[in-house]
Order: sequence, then structure tokens, then C-alpha cells
Amino acid sequence: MTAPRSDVLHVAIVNAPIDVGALLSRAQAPGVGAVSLFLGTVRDLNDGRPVSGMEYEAYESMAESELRAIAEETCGRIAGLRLVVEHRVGTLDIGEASVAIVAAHAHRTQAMDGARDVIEALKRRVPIWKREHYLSGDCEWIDPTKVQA
Amino acid sequence: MTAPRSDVLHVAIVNAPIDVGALLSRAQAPGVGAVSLFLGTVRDLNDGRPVSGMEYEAYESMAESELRAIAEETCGRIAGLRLVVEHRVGTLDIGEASVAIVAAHAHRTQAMDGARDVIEALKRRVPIWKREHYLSGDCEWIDPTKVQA
Amino acid sequence: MSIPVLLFASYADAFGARRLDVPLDAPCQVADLVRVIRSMPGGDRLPAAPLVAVNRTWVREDVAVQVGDEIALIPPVAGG
Amino acid sequence: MSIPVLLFASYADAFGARRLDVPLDAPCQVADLVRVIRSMPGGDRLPAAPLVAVNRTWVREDVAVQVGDEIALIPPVAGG
Repeated sequence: MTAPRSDVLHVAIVNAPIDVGALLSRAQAPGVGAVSLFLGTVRDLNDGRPVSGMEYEAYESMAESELRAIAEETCGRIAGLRLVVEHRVGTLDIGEASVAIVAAHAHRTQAMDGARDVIEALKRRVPIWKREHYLSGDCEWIDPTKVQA
Repeated sequence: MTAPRSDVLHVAIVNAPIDVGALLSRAQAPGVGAVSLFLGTVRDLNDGRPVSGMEYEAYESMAESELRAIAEETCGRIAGLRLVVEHRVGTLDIGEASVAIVAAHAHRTQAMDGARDVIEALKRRVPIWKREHYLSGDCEWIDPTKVQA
Repeated sequence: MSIPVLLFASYADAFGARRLDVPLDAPCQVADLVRVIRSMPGGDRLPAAPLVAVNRTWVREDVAVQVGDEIALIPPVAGG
Repeated sequence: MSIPVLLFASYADAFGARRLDVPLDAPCQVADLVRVIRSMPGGDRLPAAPLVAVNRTWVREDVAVQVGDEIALIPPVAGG
């Protein structure tokens, strides 16, 4: 039996709310025995400051191609992996999802490793920025090289 | 600032299809920045044999208390973790979810570790069994101590 | 007297029952129960050291069984 | 002549623009571009070694910039 082909099913930078159910459906296949979903969501507190919302900006064309490259590389390392990735840009409320990664595989370890590898690489390599808006009224671009929240 | 309290929000053995969206909603909270969902699904092939469906049986009272103990232990190790766990029993079709674990946290590493810890412990400790039904018409209880699919 | 023991999945198939009444007096040890069960029809299909739960908790072979305990013989688990 | 450079997020704020026309002739190296940008108003807010992409690919400072390349000065990324 040959190893099943890996597949980058969908990669997109989107403006509208992420439809998690639709992304999970996209990853489905009869050979899938495990699905790992990672969601990044906007939280109400960062570094102890009350947050009212988050604004995401991307260098969209490069963000999409980097995200696709990450997905292809991850599928290259994990045979049989099926990946679906969306990152949202624009203004998000507390609790809304900024990113969704669905990794599906016959086996659980590969599915969970796949989702983790994609989010870790995304954080390092994809040109997306976020500006936190605080209840106090001001806002600030997040610089992960300066604070580790 | 004190560490946020961990919380086992929901643990259940269920007979009906798992409503993933509802479980994700249960884990939401304003302080959540990362959500990790693990789904186990029925696949169409095991050990090279075409599968038509899967039948799950549980020692329900113990399965639920073991699952709750696992969730409590995981929350004890990971401060601020929010956990939602359901395992389905009965007869499932290809592609249907047998188990769903939602782990939510302020930070991604804890969310992903939380989901992984729960599924690994569940596989070791929770008294649930599955009988694979094959296209050929026969069926067989899966014994993970004998085959590693 | 006898002690009721719950069976599941492949063990229920092996013994053709979901519950056995094991001819033994409580108190005794889990190992005693397993030894008697192994001698019953279908008992040859048990592994060398089957898992046992008492009152929904995993126990070792040397644990004592009391009257009224809920005892279960547990096949290799395969959840998820 | 000048070379267009895309700016985003905190860099767009620093320079008050989403695009700079950097007075320099192509071909030159990325490092030359960064040096000139640093001398422009707002350039003092750049880190020691800002990230640069050419044609949507991460590049090192010694890469040559050609006429027609899409050049972007990239603030520390914070996606997810």
C-alpha cells in the first residue's frame, strides 16, 4: 500500500468571519481518523491591559504565499496530511477567531503535529500584524520581539 | 495577577452525534486566546481492511468518571485550561466523530498540550471499546495491545 | 454464595453474557475472582492478566473484594 | 531615479505612508535601500536590522534589487 498523498486543500487570507464548520468539512475524507483544529481568538486582556478589540493587517499577497509554502512544507514532512488554513484580517471583537488551522490524518499524532507545525511557522514567517485596541481608547501594534505575552 | 482558574466545563459519554460547534462554544471565554480541538473520526480502512462502520461500547459510568478524572488532572497540571470532552457510543458511520476534545487557554502551547494530554490518557485509561464492521460482512473488536494500526 | 462481575465487548462475547455470577465468597482478592472466571466456559479467551475495575476504579490483583462492590472485567481499552 | 518600497502596520505609521519612493538607483543591494530609508523622516523608528521581502520572499541584506521588483519593509510579524 502506498502512503496516501498529502494535500493542501485550502489556504486563504479572508476579511469575513471564519466559518470553522466549513473548514472542518473541507478536511474530511473517508481515510481520516483524526482531526486537529487550532483556533487563535482575540482575548480581553494582554500584558494585564484590558483589550476591546484587535485589528489585523497583512501584506496579503505575501501572507497567502508564505502560508501556502508553510502548508506545502508541512505536508511534505507528514505524508497523508490534509491541511486547511485561513487567517482573517480587519477588525475583530473579543472571542472572534483570527486564524483557523485544520489538520486531518489517518492517525492522531500526525494530525496534531501538523496543526502545531503550521501555527508555529505562521507566527514566525507570515507577514501579518495586529494592533490591540485598549479599553482606555489608545492602541498599539504588537511586537513579539519585544514582549512575550 | 493570579493565574486564572482551570475549569472542566463538560464531560460526557453520549449516544447522539457530537455537535462540535456547541462544544467549541462551551469552551469560549473572554480570556481565551487559543483553542485546540481534537476529533477522532471513523475511517474507511484499518490494517488494510475496508471498514463500513464502527460500533463503540463503553462501561458508561466508569468511562465518564475516568474521563472526568483525566480532565481534572490535566487542568491541575495546566493552570487556566478550559476543557470540554465528549465521547460517543453506539454505531457510527465513516467520517463521524467518536470523540471531541476542546482545550482552550490564553496561550496556544497550553491549549494544544491540553488537548493532546487528554486524548493520550483517554486511549490508555477510559473503558471504551470499538468493534469494526468490515465491508466483507464480519466484524472484530479492536485490541490495541495486539495491533498498532 | 457468588459475586456478580460485569463483562463488556469481547469478554461479553467470550462468555456469552454481560454479567457473570462467580461462585466465590466475598471477601476475597481480585486474583481469586480472575482465577475462578478463567476456569468458566469462555475463560480460556482471557489474557494473562486481565484488567479489573472495582467500583469504577482500576485495581491491582491483590485488592480485596467486598460484598456490594461493583466489579468489572475490562477488555483492552480502545476508545478515541 | 527612485525605488518604491511598501510599508505596513507600525512602519506605515512611522513614515506616515504605505509606500516610500526611495531615492536610489536599481540595481543596488537591500542594505543600501535600508540605509537610505533609515535617513528619511521616521527612519529612526526602524530596528537595527529590519526584515525585507523582495517579490514576496524573505531576503537577506546582500540581495540585489532589480528594476520592477516588489520590495517591502516588514515589521516584526505578529500573526495568529
